[in-house]
Amino acid sequence: MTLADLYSIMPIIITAVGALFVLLCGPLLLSASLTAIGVTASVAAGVWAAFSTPTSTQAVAGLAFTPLARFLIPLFCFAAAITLLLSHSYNERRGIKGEEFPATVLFALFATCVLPCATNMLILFLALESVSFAFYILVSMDLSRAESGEAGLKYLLLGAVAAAFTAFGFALLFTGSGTLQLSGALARPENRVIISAGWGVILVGMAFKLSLVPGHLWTPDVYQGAPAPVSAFLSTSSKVAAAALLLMLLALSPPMPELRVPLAALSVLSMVLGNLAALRQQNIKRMLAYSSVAHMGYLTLALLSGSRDGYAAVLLYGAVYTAMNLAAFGAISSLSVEQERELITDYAGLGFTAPLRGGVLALAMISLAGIPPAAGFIGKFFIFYSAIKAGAIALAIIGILSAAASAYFYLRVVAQLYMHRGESPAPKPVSLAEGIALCCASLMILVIGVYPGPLLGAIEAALQ
Amino acid sequence: MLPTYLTLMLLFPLLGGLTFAVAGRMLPRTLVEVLACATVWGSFVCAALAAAAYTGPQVVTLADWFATFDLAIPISLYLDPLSLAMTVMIGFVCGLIHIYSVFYMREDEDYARYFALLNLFVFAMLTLVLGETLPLLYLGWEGVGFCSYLLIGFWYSDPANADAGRKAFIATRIGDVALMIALAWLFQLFGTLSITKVNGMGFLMPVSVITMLGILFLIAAMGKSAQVPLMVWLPDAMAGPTPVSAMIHAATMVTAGVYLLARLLPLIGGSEIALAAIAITGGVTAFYGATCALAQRDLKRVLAYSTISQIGYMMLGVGAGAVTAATFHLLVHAFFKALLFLGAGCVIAAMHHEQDIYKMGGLRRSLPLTFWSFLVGAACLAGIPLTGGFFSKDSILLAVWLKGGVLYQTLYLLGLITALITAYYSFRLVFLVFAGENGHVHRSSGLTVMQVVLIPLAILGLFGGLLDLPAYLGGGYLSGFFASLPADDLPSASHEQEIGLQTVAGALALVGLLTAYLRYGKGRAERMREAQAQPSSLISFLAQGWYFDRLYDLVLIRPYHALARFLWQRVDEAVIDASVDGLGSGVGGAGRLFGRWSTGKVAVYLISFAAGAALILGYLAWLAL
Amino acid sequence: MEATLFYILAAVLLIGILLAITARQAVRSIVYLVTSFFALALMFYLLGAPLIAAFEVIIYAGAIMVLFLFVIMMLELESPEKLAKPNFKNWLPALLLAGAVVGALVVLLASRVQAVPPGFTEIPVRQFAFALFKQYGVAVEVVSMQLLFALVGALYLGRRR
Amino acid sequence: MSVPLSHVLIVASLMFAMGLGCVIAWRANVIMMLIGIEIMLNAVMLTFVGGSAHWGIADGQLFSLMLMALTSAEVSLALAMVVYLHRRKQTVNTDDFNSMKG
Repeated sequence: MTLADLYSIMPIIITAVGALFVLLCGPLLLSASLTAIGVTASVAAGVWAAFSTPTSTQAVAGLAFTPLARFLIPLFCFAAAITLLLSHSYNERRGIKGEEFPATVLFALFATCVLPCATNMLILFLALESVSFAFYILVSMDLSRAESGEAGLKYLLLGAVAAAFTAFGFALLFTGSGTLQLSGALARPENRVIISAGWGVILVGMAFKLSLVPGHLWTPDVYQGAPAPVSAFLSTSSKVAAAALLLMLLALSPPMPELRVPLAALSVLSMVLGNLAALRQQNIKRMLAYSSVAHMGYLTLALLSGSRDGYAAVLLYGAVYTAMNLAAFGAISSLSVEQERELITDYAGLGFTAPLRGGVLALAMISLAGIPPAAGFIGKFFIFYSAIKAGAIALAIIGILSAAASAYFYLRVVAQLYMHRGESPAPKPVSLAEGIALCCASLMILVIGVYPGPLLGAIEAALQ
Repeated sequence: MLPTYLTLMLLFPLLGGLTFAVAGRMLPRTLVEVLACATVWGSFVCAALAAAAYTGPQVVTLADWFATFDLAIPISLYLDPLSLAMTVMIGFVCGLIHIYSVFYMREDEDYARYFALLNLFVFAMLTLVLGETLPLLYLGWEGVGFCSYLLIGFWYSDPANADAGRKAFIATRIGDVALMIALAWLFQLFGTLSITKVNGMGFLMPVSVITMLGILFLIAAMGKSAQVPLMVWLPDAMAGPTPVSAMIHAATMVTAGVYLLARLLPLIGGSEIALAAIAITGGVTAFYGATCALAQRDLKRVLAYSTISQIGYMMLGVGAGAVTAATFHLLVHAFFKALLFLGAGCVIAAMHHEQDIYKMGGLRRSLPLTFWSFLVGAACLAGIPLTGGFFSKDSILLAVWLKGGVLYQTLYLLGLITALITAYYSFRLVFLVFAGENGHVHRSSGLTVMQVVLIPLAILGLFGGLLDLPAYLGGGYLSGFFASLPADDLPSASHEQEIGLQTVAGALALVGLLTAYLRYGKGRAERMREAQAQPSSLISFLAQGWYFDRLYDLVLIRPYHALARFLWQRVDEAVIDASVDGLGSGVGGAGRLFGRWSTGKVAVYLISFAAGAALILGYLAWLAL
Repeated sequence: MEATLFYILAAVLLIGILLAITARQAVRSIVYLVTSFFALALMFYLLGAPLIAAFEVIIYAGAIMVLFLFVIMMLELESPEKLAKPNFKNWLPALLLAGAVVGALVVLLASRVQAVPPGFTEIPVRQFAFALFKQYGVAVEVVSMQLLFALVGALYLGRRR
Repeated sequence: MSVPLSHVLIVASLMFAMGLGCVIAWRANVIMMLIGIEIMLNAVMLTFVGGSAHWGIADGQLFSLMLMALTSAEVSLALAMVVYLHRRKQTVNTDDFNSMKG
């Protein structure tokens, strides 16, 4: 191992060391400085990853800083940094104390950074499970609310079952192919049936992680129970990581025509049921959870196409979705008072009393609805474009129709913000950290929406 | 120079809108008002300069929006007679309406939001008109829809207004989806979304495909242009401020559908069926709108239905393949309809926001300027000979007549009947509002300026016919200008034929005028008395817009809500749990099935998850067998 | 001989698990489970994985199951009448779904003749160790982080307020 | 030894399905649900060890070892959560944890 090898996995080292450092020095430092350390570590890791050249050689046994990792690690770091910025004031309001929160966020970041670097299924699986593991802890962090612990237990029980499924899938892939190396494992033509069974079981596990129907039922409960910054992080990083895992596996394996129908079914069910279920939700976090189900359905639609365009659309949508959900949950987190504002009607008139946060929330909703020029439009455009190009026209039309219907419930929030006068308690003034986080997220939405060229270039490089 | 003009034309309102949206509240009111007008007039000046510099159809590529993978969408604009005429009209009408708005909205606190939306609307509309690629057009299309949604619900404190906004949004959304599907399909077929390229490649496809595409575009146009059966939103859209109605829901946005079809006519024109569908939609809508306008009592709703009807005429023109005639009517209509709405705005402002025409009267003396301009507008609408509306409407009817065939001749007759009804209801309006006595008005300094704005519109409406005089009067400017447009190769009429048809139409308009005079001018007192009584069933049928709202509520909205409610509560959480329990006890009666919904349980989640696993694995095993 | 032993062990394993999941008390089910895990460890040994067999006994039967017992004792869940048992209504979906899954899997895994089996070979501990630290060194680090945070999470939740 | 690989896999599948059945059926007791998950993970380990022996490489055994570590981490966190929630709600019946729904 040379120094250059170490440099190339530096983002992973930074996050791991950051997590340990926060844990060790937690009792000695103020919580503000812990958050600052966490943000610094994530930003440093992200910047380092963005500015180093990717290689295909293994730096350390089992890890390689691939082009894909170069694209995804900055994205994960962005999400983690925003989450940490948001969580500081939120935790103060909610009485969540201690170094555990920033340390666990950094641990989750560490695991997400390992995931795209993995060159074999063992590391891939461990990274994926570590991500979930960190979220089991983060979701139940709020000891003052019963829902938080309940959500944690639900997530853990279902997550463990899903993990067993995923592991079983990997076991079958290994048994069929005789190697755990990603490059070799999926290319073997023999033992086709065992491998296809393995794929089936993995899909089941991933349906849970991506919250695709019928593995989606945990999503609303967990989003509702978790602290809002954690929901922001959970709905972005863990989803994108799971999508990246599927992408890595699908891109390496030879075309598996038998997977088309299950993937299509998962995608259609998620798009339609997610949007329909969100339609009548009164609770904003549950509404966003169901919308997340629908959005993962769109993402699966792009995965299904199996082409390079489709994979590009997945990465683009991952970035877009990260920006949108960070903005939405960020605004929710920042607008919370002693209690979170649960109902959509609790947001009435906040567009005037809290212009920045109301505006960010409205922008996020407009983007989620896919209305130009927000980023959501570009993301959806590419998804449907790739699906149509791959010949999945019927699926694309179902997607377009359900996306059109979804505008209704997103714009309901906008209408509440700007077209009603509310008597809900006024929010606390926005703190500097929250302001920075919200501005970054909404800026990302706008920049991707108006000028997606550079991002598309980066994605093209990531798929080399 | 052309690229500079076009860029500036788009940039002015965009920057204005963004500035007001972000910082409008911090700027002084006068500055916002002046800037808002200045940006739009700047836009108009650019359009005029572009028109002066115009030599021939031209694609101007400003920048690459994205060009990655094999999809490249440049930001390119297309300037041809059609888009040029539209931009000049939009700049002018919107400019006047901005000035009008300044005075109309004097008392409103929310001026920043209002002008931000108005400016953004102008930007989106210009993007729609100028876009060379369909995605750019779609962007503008969505943009105008969004601005319109927010402006209809501008006075949101009244829930009815917010509802109207939502209704407009949903109805036009149906059209948007059709457009999106059509775009996706077009891309799949041709591999490009450039309008000029697509237009040139229509012959490559079988006619059935073109027909389907044409129908999809027609649905899109129905939503945006309020054509039957998606017209229900427009009358309700009158909930917004009157200048908004004038600008968006009469002069500009609602013509976007007509513009889209005219723009893509070289493609769609390949299919006779699609053209016929467009013509029928137009004809039926024209008739529908006119009959509904007959029975309305609300001043703005009369005008709204007349808009639906007039856009129906334009669609009829497009369906007959006469882009020139349709555009001619579009332009003239923009002038006189803006005029009518702004005049109505003056009346409403003067009458303390009273909109019931039966409670008005005698305004002829107290608001002479409004009266004369409104009279000109009504004459144009009615098609009284020698006004702009007369020539433009007539060129459409002429084109329909010349197209020949049973279908088009029937539509011609329908158009004539509609013209008669139109003349009747326009003057009904004039007589009820301006004739008679009891003219108490509320004067304000703003009212004078608002009335002055009407003058240029009145002149344009009155002499709009000069744009495209019939051939026997020396031919028109517009026809020559549009000669370069493809697919406008209609058989030309002989002068005698043309004069004959115009005589018929003119005579009908005069008959309408006369009938209206007899009923509402002379018999005014009697009508007033009748209005107090319970309306007859025919009248309420017409007044309610043929009960389309109720029909939709019954056929679409309730099942939709029921379905959503069912899927959300019942399938997702209740059925799975209840059926599991019901399976065990063996008696899963329907009542228990739906009545018992205990949710939030991990076990239910696990069972559905495992069921998914069983299904996926079962499918794979079935394949392997 | 070894093959017969394998099938006997498999039978013990499956019956043990069946008893464990239908046991009336959690403690009994733990005991059944420990038995099956011993059988499983022997099967691992037969399949040429002595190290995993040892770990199975030490970690699973020794540590994890004891942890379960400890928690059961601590929460005093032992009095059987306090806890609802799954009745037929609960078992039916479980049976249906597990049956469907196992049916599909058996069809998939047994319906085709496998590629020529190289025969089971024993893997020496040296090879195992080489693979662990040469090929998958990072996995050890990731898992160690995970164990650390399991501790962090458990301590956080167990903290008295 | 002359046991065909498919038999190992079938035993593992049976074990996996039994674990799944246990998780689904024991909705009244989180501890038993966790035991079911342990059974499922052991089935995965059996598959890995069988595959490892079939191909003569150590990778599968390694995966099993890591799974063991992972499960112990998961179990300790899960049990901590059970203790925590039991302290709050005096129950281990998952059906009682249903304050969020809809």
